[in-house]
Amino acid sequence: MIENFKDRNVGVQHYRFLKLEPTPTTKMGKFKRFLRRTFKLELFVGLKVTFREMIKALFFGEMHTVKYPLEKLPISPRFRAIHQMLRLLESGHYRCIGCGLCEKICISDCIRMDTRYDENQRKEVVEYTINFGRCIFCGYCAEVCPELAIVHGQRYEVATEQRASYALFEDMLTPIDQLKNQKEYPGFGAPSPNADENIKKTPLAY
Amino acid sequence: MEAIAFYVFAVLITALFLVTVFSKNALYAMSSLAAGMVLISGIFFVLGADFLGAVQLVVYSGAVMALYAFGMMFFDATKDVKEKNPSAKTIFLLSGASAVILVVIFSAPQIGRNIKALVTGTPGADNPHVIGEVLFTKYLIPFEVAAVMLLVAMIAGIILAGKKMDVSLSESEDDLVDEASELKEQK
Amino acid sequence: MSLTLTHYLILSVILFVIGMIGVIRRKNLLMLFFATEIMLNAANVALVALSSYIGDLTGQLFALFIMAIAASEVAVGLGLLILVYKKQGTLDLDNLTLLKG
Amino acid sequence: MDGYIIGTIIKAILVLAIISALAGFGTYIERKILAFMQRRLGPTHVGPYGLLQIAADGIKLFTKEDFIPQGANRIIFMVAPIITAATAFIALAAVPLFPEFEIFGIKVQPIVSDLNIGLLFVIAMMGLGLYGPLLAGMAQDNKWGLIGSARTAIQFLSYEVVTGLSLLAPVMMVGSLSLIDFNNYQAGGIGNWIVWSQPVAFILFLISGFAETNRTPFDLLEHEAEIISGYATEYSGMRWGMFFIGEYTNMITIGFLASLVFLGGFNPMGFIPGGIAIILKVSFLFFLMLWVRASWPHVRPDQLMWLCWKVLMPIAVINILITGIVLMV
Amino acid sequence: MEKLLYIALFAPLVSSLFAAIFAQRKKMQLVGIVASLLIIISFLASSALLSHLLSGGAVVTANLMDWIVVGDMDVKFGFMVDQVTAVMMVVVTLVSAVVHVYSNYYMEHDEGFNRFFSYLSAFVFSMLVLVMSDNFLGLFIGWEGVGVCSWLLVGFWYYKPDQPREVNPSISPSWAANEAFIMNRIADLGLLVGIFILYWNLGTLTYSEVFANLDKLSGGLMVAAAIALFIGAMGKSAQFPLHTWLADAMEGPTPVSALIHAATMVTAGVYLVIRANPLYSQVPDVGYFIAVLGTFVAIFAASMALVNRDLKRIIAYSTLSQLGYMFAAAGLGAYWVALFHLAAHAFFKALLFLGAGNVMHAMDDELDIFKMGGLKKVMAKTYLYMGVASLALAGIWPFAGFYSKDTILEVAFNEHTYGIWFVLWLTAGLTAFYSFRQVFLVFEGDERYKKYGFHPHEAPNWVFIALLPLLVLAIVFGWWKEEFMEFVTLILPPYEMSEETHHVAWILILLTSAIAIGGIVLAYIKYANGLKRDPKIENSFIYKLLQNQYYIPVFYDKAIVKPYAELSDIAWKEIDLEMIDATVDGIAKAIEVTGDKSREIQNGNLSTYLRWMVAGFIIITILAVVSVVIK
Repeated sequence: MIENFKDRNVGVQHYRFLKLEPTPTTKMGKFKRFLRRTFKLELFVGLKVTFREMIKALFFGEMHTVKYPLEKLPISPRFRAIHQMLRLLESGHYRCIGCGLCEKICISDCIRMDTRYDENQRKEVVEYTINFGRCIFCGYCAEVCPELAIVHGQRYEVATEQRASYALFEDMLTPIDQLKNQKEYPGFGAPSPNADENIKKTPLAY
Repeated sequence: MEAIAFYVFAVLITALFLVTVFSKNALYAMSSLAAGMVLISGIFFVLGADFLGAVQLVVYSGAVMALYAFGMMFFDATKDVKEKNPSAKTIFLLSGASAVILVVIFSAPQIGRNIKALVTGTPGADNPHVIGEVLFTKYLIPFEVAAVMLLVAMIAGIILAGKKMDVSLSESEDDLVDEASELKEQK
Repeated sequence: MSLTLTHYLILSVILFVIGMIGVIRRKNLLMLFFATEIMLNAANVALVALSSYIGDLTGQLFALFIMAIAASEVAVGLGLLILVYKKQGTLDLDNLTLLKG
Repeated sequence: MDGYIIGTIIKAILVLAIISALAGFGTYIERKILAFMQRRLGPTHVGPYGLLQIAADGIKLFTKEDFIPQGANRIIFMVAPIITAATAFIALAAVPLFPEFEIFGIKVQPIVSDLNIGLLFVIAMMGLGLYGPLLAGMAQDNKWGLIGSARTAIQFLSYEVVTGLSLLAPVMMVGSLSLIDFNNYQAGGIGNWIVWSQPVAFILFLISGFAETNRTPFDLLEHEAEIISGYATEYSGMRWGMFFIGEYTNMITIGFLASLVFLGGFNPMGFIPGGIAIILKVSFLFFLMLWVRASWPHVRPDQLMWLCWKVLMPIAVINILITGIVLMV
Repeated sequence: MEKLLYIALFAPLVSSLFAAIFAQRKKMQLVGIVASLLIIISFLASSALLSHLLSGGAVVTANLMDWIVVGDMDVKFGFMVDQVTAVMMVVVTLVSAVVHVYSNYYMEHDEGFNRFFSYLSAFVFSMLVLVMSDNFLGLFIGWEGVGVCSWLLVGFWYYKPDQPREVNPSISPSWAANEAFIMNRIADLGLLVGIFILYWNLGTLTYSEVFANLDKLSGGLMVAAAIALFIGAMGKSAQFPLHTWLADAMEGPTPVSALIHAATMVTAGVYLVIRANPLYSQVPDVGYFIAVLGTFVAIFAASMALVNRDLKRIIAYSTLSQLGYMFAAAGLGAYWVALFHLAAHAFFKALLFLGAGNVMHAMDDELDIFKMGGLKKVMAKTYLYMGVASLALAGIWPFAGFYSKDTILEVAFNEHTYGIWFVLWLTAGLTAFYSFRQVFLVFEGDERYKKYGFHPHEAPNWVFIALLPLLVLAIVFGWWKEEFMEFVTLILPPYEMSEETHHVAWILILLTSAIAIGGIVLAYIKYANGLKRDPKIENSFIYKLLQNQYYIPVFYDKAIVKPYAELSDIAWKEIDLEMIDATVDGIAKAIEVTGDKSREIQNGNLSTYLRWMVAGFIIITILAVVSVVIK
């Protein structure tokens, strides 16, 4: 069942045209429509559909429900949730250069960073917090980042018990031991892997 | 048993109607009046007029008072009704006098002794049956007339409270009339 | 302790007088209507009581017709009330003095 | 005499308890069936199959803060939900729920009070139920509430006419207003059901029953998308719960009425004994209400009035005329 | 049979209502066609009833409904078709049918086309009610109904202005209509009194019961009833001295004159006398009086017709004269003869009038026969029709009038009332003279109309086809005298000539024919070759007297109308203004003062009113209590 959902956003459904008759304007046309609707018993068609769905649900187990905390749906690779700070693959050092662009561009003013010069006269991030109580996940920070240091990750369960919850730099940074699993992002606005397929399958009239 | 019911109902009805008459709040007045009507149907049940009790419930409480309530939505129901009350002396003089006279009339020995039943209906049949029997034989024409009257009242109500009720065509303010006719044309 | 016709008639008188007090006392048209309904109901009580104690159905039928009259009265009266309110902005009798000569 | 009073009190308490429990259970059923019809699961977490969801809801309702808006008319605001619940249960008093049975050697008629004007009484009480929403809406000093109660007044008053007229035709056939007489009239198999001789009246009654119980497609009184929650906007806690119970009780009453008047009542159906038969019928009608809610969209208020006055009422009148003519002939 | 009766009765009503729907609309040919068809249906139904009776069927009776049930009084809307009624019905419906069809032609340019048919059909309905009713009250309703319709139809052109009497003797249509109506009202009072006398003493109004119980009446009462009923008949049949309205009624459209004032309504009086024959048979003195009066009217009217120049008035006077014949016959007890003359007269007189209508149409509504002449060249067919009708009127063999009129003369002779016979005989000569004076002045001689710039034209052919039934009947109706007598004497008392009369009958016939032919010849000599006016004759006293209708209208004006107007004037100025108005004004003033004082109560505040209302309620209840206590 879960498999059904895997493709649900990637456009493999089969589109179907509905033949819609023009709305009648004459009295006679309206009368004809009335007759058709009455004697074709369109109301009962509606009942039939729901009943069929119930039968399917009850006896064939074709439920749509996903028991969420117990099972989770796979998400698109382009899903953008909680921010991640990436590391350089070679050195393992964080990519952030402390330029402050993300702080500047953030429209909901939720990013806050503090930098200083370290002993090598390089900029070092001292403090970097994102207030997820305010973040609207607009993605501007990831877009503006010149180093692809801050990106949106896949973690979407953000519920907390506190109204304002800050994420610290360290929380978002890829753990050093997970470095080899770190995914590279093609950057903001890149097409999805199966974009071609999508475009072809969509009818022009859609 | 019946006496208990009667006294309970009587006291409640009197109290509720007093609230209606003396309350400053229209909503209280309306609700207590409606409740009183329901209880009056109780009196009818006690008197054995089952059908009339039910009709009282349906017509008076269910329809008439509901209509009042509906009408009240056009006015501001939650605001207190401000009234300049006339002197209490007149009120109590007039009402007291009429009460005394009415009591005298009703408790006078002439009444209730000399009246004979004229229309009795089939003995043994239950109340709705008997009422139907009499209503559709002896009182058929009043019944029909009442029906016509209701129809007329319905039409009158529709016309009075109809859509154009805010535009008075009789008060020949020309621009208003023009507006109304324009509205009509647009439709 | 047993109930007699007089009990009901006295109740009817009490209700009628309550309604009458309302009619005299209230200045708000809606309240006047309410008071009138009370008076009608009082009459109904008397009619039904008489009918029940004498065994004559006429009283009940008259009560029935009174209800019909009340229903039509509401239909027309309420329409008029709304009209008055729309035109005058008030339902107070003291302000409705267009006919005052 | 005393026995009669005690018996009546016992019956009343039983009906009150069972039906209010059923009303709660009804919410569970509704949620479940609606879920199934949308291929969802519905409540599952509390108890086996989510059965204890009712208890959870009840606890929630009881413990919720009961607040009264500042501008509200306190007394009427507090009384209104009670009216809804009370009238709903009083209406049930004249409805015979099951066939007679014997327990502890006493013959029990499962009807609280067998009035000879039973049907009229039930209709009257359901009509009185209108006061709940009406007063609630007017008392709460909230414009959505006011609109909701205005809609209540229109809808109930209008559809009461259709209800009455549609029931008039069967009443003319049976010649009695007592629901037990209705039941006895239809004794002797499915062929004797009034629904076969009065299909139009049955459909009209169903439609107006939907309207009077405020069910989709006529759920305009508390339609969230338009007027928040209508007359119940400012209500919370158990007061809101009473509205709910009243509403579900009304659904059950309509179910019983329809089964008694049109669908053969509690006469045994072949091998099925009468008590079970009527439960089946009422369950089916209840299910029908949910089914319809799952399937159909609701109508606009003007369409509602149009349907009532220009479609249903003429049909009802014509139906009565035809019935009268047939009966005369 | 009952169905036929209802069809015959109500088809005209339907027709009238149908036409009335469109009364305010402009002319619709459909209305005329439908109305005519419905009247023809009524005629067919009447004919069927007649044939039913002719083949020996029983008298048809029908009871539509209970009408007045008060105490002992029980009057039903009952109808009865016996032999007399059947004859009347056929005559009425036949003439009506012809007139309806003819009106399609005559009224074709009139604005009130639809209205006219409505009135006309209403008249037919009323007339049928009159003849078909089986009691006096129904007869009275029909009687009044035809009166109203006559009023409506005479005043059909009510918008025409009043003129002085010298210019137009009738002054104006509305004046004529009112005159006819008021005169009839005066006479109707007599009829009502007669009906009251009968009911008061016999307790019933149904013909059969009244006539069966006549012997319960004392002699004086019987005479009173007979005279009272005859006064009603005098009014409706325009007998002296209530005759002036008939000539003035000629202001109405010509079809109306043909239908109402020649063929049907005016004969209602004769019908009443015939219908009440058991009563009149019991009081021979009254009968003799009727006969004398009828005879007098016959020669009186004929003399006025001699000199009149108005086409329609001549025919109207002739109608009066012939009504006199009928009354003479009826008064002498020869009821079937009266009925026979009534039917025959209806046919040829209607024909004469409709022919006159053609002439009027041709001459642009010009009525003065001195301005016509030589019309036979353009209106040959009309000449033929009117000629035949005039021959019948003059009583020339073998036309219908010959049989009926001669029989009346024979009756007069048979009764040994030689005076009556002589006057009637003389009248026959006058009749022949004036009718042919009219015909010759219109159709023969020099073409005087050219001087006045008229362009006469003949009516369309279908009109003549429509008139054909009347033409044929005017010729052949008299041949059925014997059959007619056998038929109607089933109901009416038979009248047999004595042996003596039989012997001299041929002499009488010869005498009558001689004077009639003499009259025609005289008319031919004087008028056939053109109009020669002799001022000496015209200025003679008798000529003037006749031309001014014996100065009777003037006399009425001077002796009755003027004094009455003066009396009214006095009553208005002296009594009404001075006494009654003063009293009323005084009361009003008192009320005004009271109102002025008590208007404080009415301060415009509803609340105050309500309090007053309660106070009034208390007073009334106190009064109720007090009244009970006192009792």
